[in-house]
Amino acid sequence: MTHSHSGAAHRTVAEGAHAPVLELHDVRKRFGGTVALNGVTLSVAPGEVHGLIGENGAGKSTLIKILCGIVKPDSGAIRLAGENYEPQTPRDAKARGLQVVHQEFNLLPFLSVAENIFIEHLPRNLFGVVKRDEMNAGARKALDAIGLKDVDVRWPVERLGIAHRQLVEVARALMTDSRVLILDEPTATLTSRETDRLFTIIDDLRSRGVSVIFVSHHLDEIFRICDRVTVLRNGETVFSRPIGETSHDELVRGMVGQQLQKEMASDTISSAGTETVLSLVNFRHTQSPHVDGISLDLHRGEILGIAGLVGSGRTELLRAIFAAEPPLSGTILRGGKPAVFRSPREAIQSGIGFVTEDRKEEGLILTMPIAANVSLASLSSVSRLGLLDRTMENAMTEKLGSDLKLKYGGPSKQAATLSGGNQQKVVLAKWLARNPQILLLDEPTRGVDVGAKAEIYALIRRFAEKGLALLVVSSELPELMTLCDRIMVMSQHRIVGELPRADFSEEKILTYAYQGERRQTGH
Amino acid sequence: ADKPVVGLVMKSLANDFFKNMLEGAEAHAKKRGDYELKAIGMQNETDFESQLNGVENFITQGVDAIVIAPADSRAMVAPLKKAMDAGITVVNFDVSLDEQAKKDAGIDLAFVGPDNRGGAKMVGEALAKALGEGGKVVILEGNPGADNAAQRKLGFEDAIAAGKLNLLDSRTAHWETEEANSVFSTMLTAHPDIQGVMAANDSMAIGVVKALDAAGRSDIKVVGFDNVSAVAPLLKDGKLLATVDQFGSQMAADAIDKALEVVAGGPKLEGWIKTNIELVTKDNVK
Amino acid sequence: MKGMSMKLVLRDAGIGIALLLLIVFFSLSTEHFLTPNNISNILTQITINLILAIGMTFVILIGGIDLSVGSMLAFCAVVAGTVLTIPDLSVFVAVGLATLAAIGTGVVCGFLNGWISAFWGLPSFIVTLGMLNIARGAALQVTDARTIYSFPQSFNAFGSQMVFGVPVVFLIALALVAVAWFVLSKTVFGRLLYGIGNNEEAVRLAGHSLMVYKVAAFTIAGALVGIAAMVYMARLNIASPIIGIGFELNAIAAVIIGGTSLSGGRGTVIGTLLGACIIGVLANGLILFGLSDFMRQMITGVVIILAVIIDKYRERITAA
Amino acid sequence: MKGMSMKLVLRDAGIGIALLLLIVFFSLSTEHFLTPNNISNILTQITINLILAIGMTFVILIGGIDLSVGSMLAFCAVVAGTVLTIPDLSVFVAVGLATLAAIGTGVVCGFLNGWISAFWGLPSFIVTLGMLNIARGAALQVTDARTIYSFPQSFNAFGSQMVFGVPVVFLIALALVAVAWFVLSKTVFGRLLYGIGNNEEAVRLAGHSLMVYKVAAFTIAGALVGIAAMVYMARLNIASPIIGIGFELNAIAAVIIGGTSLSGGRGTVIGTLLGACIIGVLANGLILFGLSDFMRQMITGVVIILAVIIDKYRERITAA
Ligand SMILES: Nc1ncnc2c1ncn2[C@@H]1O[C@H](COP(=O)(O)OP(=O)(O)OP(=O)(O)O)[C@@H](O)[C@H]1O
Ligand SMILES: Nc1ncnc2c1ncn2[C@@H]1O[C@H](COP(=O)(O)OP(=O)(O)OP(=O)(O)O)[C@@H](O)[C@H]1O
Ligand SMILES: [Mg+2]
Ligand SMILES: [Mg+2]
Repeated sequence: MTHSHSGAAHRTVAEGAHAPVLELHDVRKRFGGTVALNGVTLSVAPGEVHGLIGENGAGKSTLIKILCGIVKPDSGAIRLAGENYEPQTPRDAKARGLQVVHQEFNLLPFLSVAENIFIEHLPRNLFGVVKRDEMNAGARKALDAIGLKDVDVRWPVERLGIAHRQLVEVARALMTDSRVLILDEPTATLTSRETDRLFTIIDDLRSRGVSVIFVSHHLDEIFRICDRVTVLRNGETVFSRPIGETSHDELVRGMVGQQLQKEMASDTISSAGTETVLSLVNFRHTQSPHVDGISLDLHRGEILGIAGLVGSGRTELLRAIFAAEPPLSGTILRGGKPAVFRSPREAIQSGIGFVTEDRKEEGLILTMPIAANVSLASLSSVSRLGLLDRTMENAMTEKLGSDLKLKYGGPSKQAATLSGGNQQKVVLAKWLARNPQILLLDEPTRGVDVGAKAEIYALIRRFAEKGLALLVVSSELPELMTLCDRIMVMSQHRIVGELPRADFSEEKILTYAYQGERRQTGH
Repeated sequence: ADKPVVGLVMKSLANDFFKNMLEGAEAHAKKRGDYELKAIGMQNETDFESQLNGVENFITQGVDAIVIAPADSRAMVAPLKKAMDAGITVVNFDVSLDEQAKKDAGIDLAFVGPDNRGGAKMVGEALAKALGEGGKVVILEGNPGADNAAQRKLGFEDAIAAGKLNLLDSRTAHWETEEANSVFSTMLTAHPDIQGVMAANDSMAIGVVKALDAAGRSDIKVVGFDNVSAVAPLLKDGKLLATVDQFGSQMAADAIDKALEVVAGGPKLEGWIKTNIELVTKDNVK
Repeated sequence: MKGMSMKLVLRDAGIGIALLLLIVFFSLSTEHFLTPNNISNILTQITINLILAIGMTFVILIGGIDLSVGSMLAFCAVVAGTVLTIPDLSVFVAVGLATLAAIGTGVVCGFLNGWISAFWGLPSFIVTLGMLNIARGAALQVTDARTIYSFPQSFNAFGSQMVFGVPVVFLIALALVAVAWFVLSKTVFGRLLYGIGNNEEAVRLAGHSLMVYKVAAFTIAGALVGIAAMVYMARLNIASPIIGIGFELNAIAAVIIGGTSLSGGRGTVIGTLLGACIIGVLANGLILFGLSDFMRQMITGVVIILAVIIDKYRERITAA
Repeated sequence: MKGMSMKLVLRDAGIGIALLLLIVFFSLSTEHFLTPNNISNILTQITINLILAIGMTFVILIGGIDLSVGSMLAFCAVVAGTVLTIPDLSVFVAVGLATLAAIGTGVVCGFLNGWISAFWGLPSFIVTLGMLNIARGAALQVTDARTIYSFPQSFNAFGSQMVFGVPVVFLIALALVAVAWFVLSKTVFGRLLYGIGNNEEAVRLAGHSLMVYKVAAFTIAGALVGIAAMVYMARLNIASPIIGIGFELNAIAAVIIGGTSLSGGRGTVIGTLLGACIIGVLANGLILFGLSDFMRQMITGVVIILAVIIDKYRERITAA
C-alpha cells in the first residue's frame, strides 16, 4: 500500500522540544467486570497530530470519554498544559480547552444545522437574544470551510444523511478555539472527498499549534495526517512512536498481535452466478428526482458494490428496496418474478436483509441484551409456540459471535456496553442469523477495526460462495474494490457508471462519481 | 311572542339526584308547555368555571330566566349579578348563595330549596335514637370545600351534640362509593367499636354497607342522604337505617315555576322558599 | 438474560425497600396495621388498582400511556351491569355473559385506542384523552346517569370471599400478575414489546409490524379494565357511570413507582405489583395513623416522591 | 431558519385548519356563536387554560410534564386570597402583595418540581404527581377547606373588564403568549430548552448545565400558575382550595393538540394558543348547539382526536 505523506512537512515543527500539552500516566478503568483501560500512557505535544489506533474494544473511546469528563478513571494521572487535570463534567473539559467529536453522534435533530453548530455558545446580545443572522452566517462559513456547501444551515438536522451529520459535528467542534481537539473516528462515514477536506483543516490547526488526537481504523489516513501514533491493545499502550519510525505492518501487529490474514488481498475468485435474484427496473423512491429511476441486476452469489459521493442517494436506494420507506414507482423482480414490498416485513419474508448505516438509531436496541439484538429478526427460530428459548438464543448468539470474532462480555450483556465496532458486528449477526438470500449492506464496516474487517470480508465472501447475493454501499473505495465482483457508481440518484472487477481503480470510480456532480452543477 | 326561555344550570348531570332533578324539570316543561327549557350541567362538581361559562352562555343567548343550582355559593354571585343586570330573572335553588357575598354584590335573590343542614340533622337524629346516648359514630364527609358537604357535616354535628353521641372520626371519601368502602374499612380497623356511620350521601353509604358485609358486622347502623334508588333494597334489608329525600325532581320544577311567575310580571321573590325534605326508612321506602 | 434480570431484581428490590420501610413504620406506629384483618383489607383495596396497573404496564412499556382506564372502567361496568341484571337468566349464565360483555367492551375501547394511535401515528396521550371523554359520555348515555344494582346474591357475595384470609379478588389479580410476568419476560410477544419501547425503528426494520404489537398492548389494557370492572361490581355491588374518575393516575403511579420507565422499554410487572402495594399501604396506614385528611394527602405526595428517591439512591450506591 | 419556520407555520396551520372547521361549523349551525358577546365569552373562558398551557409548553418542550398545575392553582389562589383579604390594606397594596404571593407560591412549588426531578433524575410525572397531592393538601390545610371571598370590589370588577369588547384577562394571556414565544424562539435560553428536549445528552456534552434549564422550565410553569390563580380570583371572586381539579389534563391537551411533541424538543407556543382555542370553542359551541351533556362529552372526545388526525393528515399530504 502506498501512503501520501502530506503531514511530513510539519513533522519537524511538531517534534520540537515543546513540553507536552497532554500527558496520561497509567490510566485505568473498569466497567463492572470489563476492563476497558488497563494502564494507558500517552503524551501529546503542542501542534501535534496524534493518531490513536487499536482494535474494536481496545479502549479508545473510553479514553476519550475520560478526557472529556463523561467517565471517571479508576486510577492514573492526567496532566493538561502542565497542570493536574480531573474533569468532572464536559463543561470542565471545555473550560480547559478540550474539544471532542464523539464516535456516536450528539446532535439535536429538530434544531437547525446552525443552532447545532453553535450550541455551545449561541451568539447572543445583551438580553440573551440569539443573533440569528450572525449565527447563520457563521455556520455557513464553518460549513463552507469543511466543504459542506449543499446544506442549508437553516435545515433541521433530521433532514441530513449520516455523513452530513458527521461533518456538522466536526464543524461544531471547530467553532471554539481549543488547545486539544479529539476526533473519534470522524472519517468512518466520510468519502474521500470529505476526508481530504477534513485533513486540510487538521493541517491548518496543526500549524496554529493546536494538538489533535485522531482515531481511525484507516491506517493510510494515520500515515497521511499523523505526526505520532499510539497503539492500544486490550486497554494498554502497546507503543507510541513517531510516524516516520513505524510501518503499516508494525501498526497492525501492534493492534492485533499477529500478522493479518490473506483476506485483505484482492485476488479472490468471484463466486457470482448467472441466475438473477433481484432486478430493479426504473425503480424510483420519493426522493429520487429522475423519472427513469434506477435499473440494475443482482446475481446469485454476487457481491455488487455501489460507490458514490456523500448524498448521491445510495442509502435511499437501499431503504427503498427494503421498503423501509415505500417506493414510488418502478418494478422489483425477485428471482425473475415481480414483487411488491409494502413493508420491511415483506422484504424480509422474501429473503432480504438490510444492515443499516446508523446502528444506533436503526440497527440496535442498545439497552437490551446482545442476544436479544442478534435474535431480533429471527425470533421464530429461537422460540416455540411464541415462547422464547433462551438456551437456543444464547447458542445462536455465541455461534455468530465467534464467527464474527465478537468481543463481548456474554450474550446477556447490554448492547450499549459494546465498543462501536463490536456493535456493528452484532447488527451483522442479526441478519446472518436469518440466512438471507440477499443482503443489503450500508457501510458494513463503519467503525470496524482492520482485523475484524478482514474477518467480515471473509465472512461476506463465504456467504457469497454459498449463494448469498450482496449489495454493498460503502464510502471506502478500497473496501469495495476488495470485496466486490462489480461496482456501480451513483451520482445524483442515478447510476452513472459500472465497472467489472477487471477495471477497478480508484481513479475510474472517482471520475464517474465527480462526473455526475459536474454535469449537475455545471463546473 | 315566543315562549319564554328558561336556562336551567345544574351542578352535574352525572348522578341520580341531578338526573331526577332534570327529568322533573323536563316533565314539568312538557306539562306546562308554555316555556322552552334549556339545561346544562358540568363535568364535575368542583368545576366552578364551567358553570360560570354556562351562565355566561345563557346571558349570550338572551334567555328570559336562569334557574341555577350553584356549584359554589360565592363564585356564582358575580355572574348572576351580570345576568340580572342584563334583565334576566334569576332564581337560586338547591344550594343557597352566600348571604354575605350577595350583600357585597348588592343583589337580593330568593332561594328555593331544601335545608341541607336540617336534613342531615334529621337523619343524624334517627341514628342517635337507634344508638342511644354515648353511641360511637363516625362521619363520612363529602367533598371538602363543597357547600352542601359543609352543611351536611354541620347537620350531623348538630345531631351528635343533641343526641350526646361520641364522634370517633370524621373523614372525606369525596362522595365516592369505592373510596368510602376503602376509607371506612380502614376506619373500622382503627375503631372496631364503631356503632353508627353517618354518610353525607348515599353513594358513600353503599360503600360503607358493603364494607360492613365484608367484615361480617351487622351490628353497625348506617345512615345516608339523597334517597337514590340503589339504596331502596338496603333500606328494606335493614342494612341502611335511614336516608333523606330532598325531592329533587320537584325542586327544579318549583324553582322554574317561581321564575316564570316573575317573568310573567309577578312580584319579586324574597327570602328562603323551603322545599320539602323527608326522612326515608324501612317503613316508608318505595 | 441473567445479567439483565439480576439488575431488574435489584431494581425491584429498591422499591421493595421503600415498601418495607413503610410497613415497618406503620407496624411500629399503629396498633392495628399488622393484623390479619387489616392485611386482607389492604389486599382488597389494592386489587382494582393493581389490575388496571398491569394493563397500564403493557402500554407504558411500549412508550404509550392510557388515560382512559378510569372512564373505561365505568363503561365496562355499566355494560356488564346491564347484562347482569337481565331478568330470568341463571346466575352462571348471567355472570358469564356479563364478564364477556365487560371484557368485550374493554377490548373494543382498547383496540380503538391502540389502532387510532398506531395507524395515525398520534400520541396515545391525546387519543386516550379523547377516549376518556368518549367512554365516560357513553357510560352516562347508556345508563342515563343511573346506577345499576340488584345483582345476583351469589355474585355480590363473591366480592368479599376469602381463601385462608386472602381475598379471592386479590388472588385473581395476583394470577394476572403472574400471567403478565410470563408473557412479558418469556414470550416473543413480550420481547418485542420491550423492543418497541426501546427502539421502535429497529424493531420495524427487523421485519415486525409495529401496528400489531401496539394495538395488542392497548387491547390487553382494555381487557384488564373489563376484568377490573367485574371485580368492582362484585366488591361494591353496583355499576355506576361515574365510578373510576382519576383511577388512571393511580394506575400510572403504581407502574412508575414500580420502576417502569415512562418512555418505555424498561420495567417489570413485579415492580408494578410493588408500586400498587406502596400506594395501598400508604392510604391504609395513614388513616390508621390518625392523620387528618388534609395532612394525609400531603404526606401521600411526599411519600410517593420519597419512594422513588429511595429507589434512585439505592441505584446510585449499587452502581458505584 | 426559513425552511424550518415555514414548516412550523404550516404545522400550526394544520391545527388552525381544525379550528377553522370548528368555527365554521358552529357559525352555521348555531345562532349565537359568532356574536361579539359570545366571542368575548369564549376568550374569557379559555384564558385560564391558556395561561396554564403556556407554562406547560415550557415543561413539555424539555420532555417533562407537570401534573400539579391544577392543585398548585388552588394553593396559589388560597395564599393570594388570604393576602388579598388582609384588612386595612389599600386596594393597590393588597392586590400587589397578593400577586406577589400567588406568583411566589407558584415559583416555589415549580422550583421544587424541577429541582427534585432534575437533581434526583426522577421522572417529572411522578414528582409532579406527588406535588399534586402536596399542594392540594396544603391548600385544604391552610384554609381548613373554607372558601375565601370578599375581595376588593375593584379587583372583582377587573375580572370582567373589556377593552374594545376583548376581555382584559385574555389580553394578559395573549401578552404572555407573546413573551413566551419570544423567549422560546429568540433567546439562547429558549433554544437550549428545545435542545434539551431534542437530546439532553448532547446539550450536556456541549457544556451546559441541564439542571439550570430544567429547573427554570418548571419554575416558569409555576409562576404562570400563580398568574392564572390571580386571573381565576378576579374572574370568580373567590379562592377555594378545591378549584382546578383536572385542569392539568386540559392544559396538557391544549399543548399537545397544538402540535408540541410529548417527548419534547418540538412545538411552539402559538400552537398551544390554537390548541387552547380549539378546546374552548368546542366547549362553548357544543353547549350552544344544544347537545345533551353526555353527548357533548362524547363529541368532545371525538373532536379532540379528529383535530390531531386532521393535523396529521395535512402533514402527510404536504410531505408527499
Ligand atoms: N458503559 C460501559 N459499560 C460496560 N463496558 C463498557 C462500557 N463502555 C465501554 N465498555 C467496554 O470497554 C471496552 C472498551 O470500549 P471502547 O468503546 O473504549 O472501545 P474502542 O477502542 O473505542 O472501540 P471501537 O473501535 O470499536 O470504537 C469494550 O470492551 C467495551 O465493551
Ligand atoms: N429527510 C430528508 N429530507 C431532505 N433531504 C434528504 C433527506 N434525507 C436525505 N436527504 C438528502 O438526500 C440525498 C441522498 O441521501 P442519502 O443518504 O441517500 O445519500 P448517501 O449516498 O447514502 O450518502 P450518505 O453517505 O450520506 O449516506 C442527500 O442530498 C441528503 O441530504
Ligand atoms: Mg470507539
Ligand atoms: Mg448513506
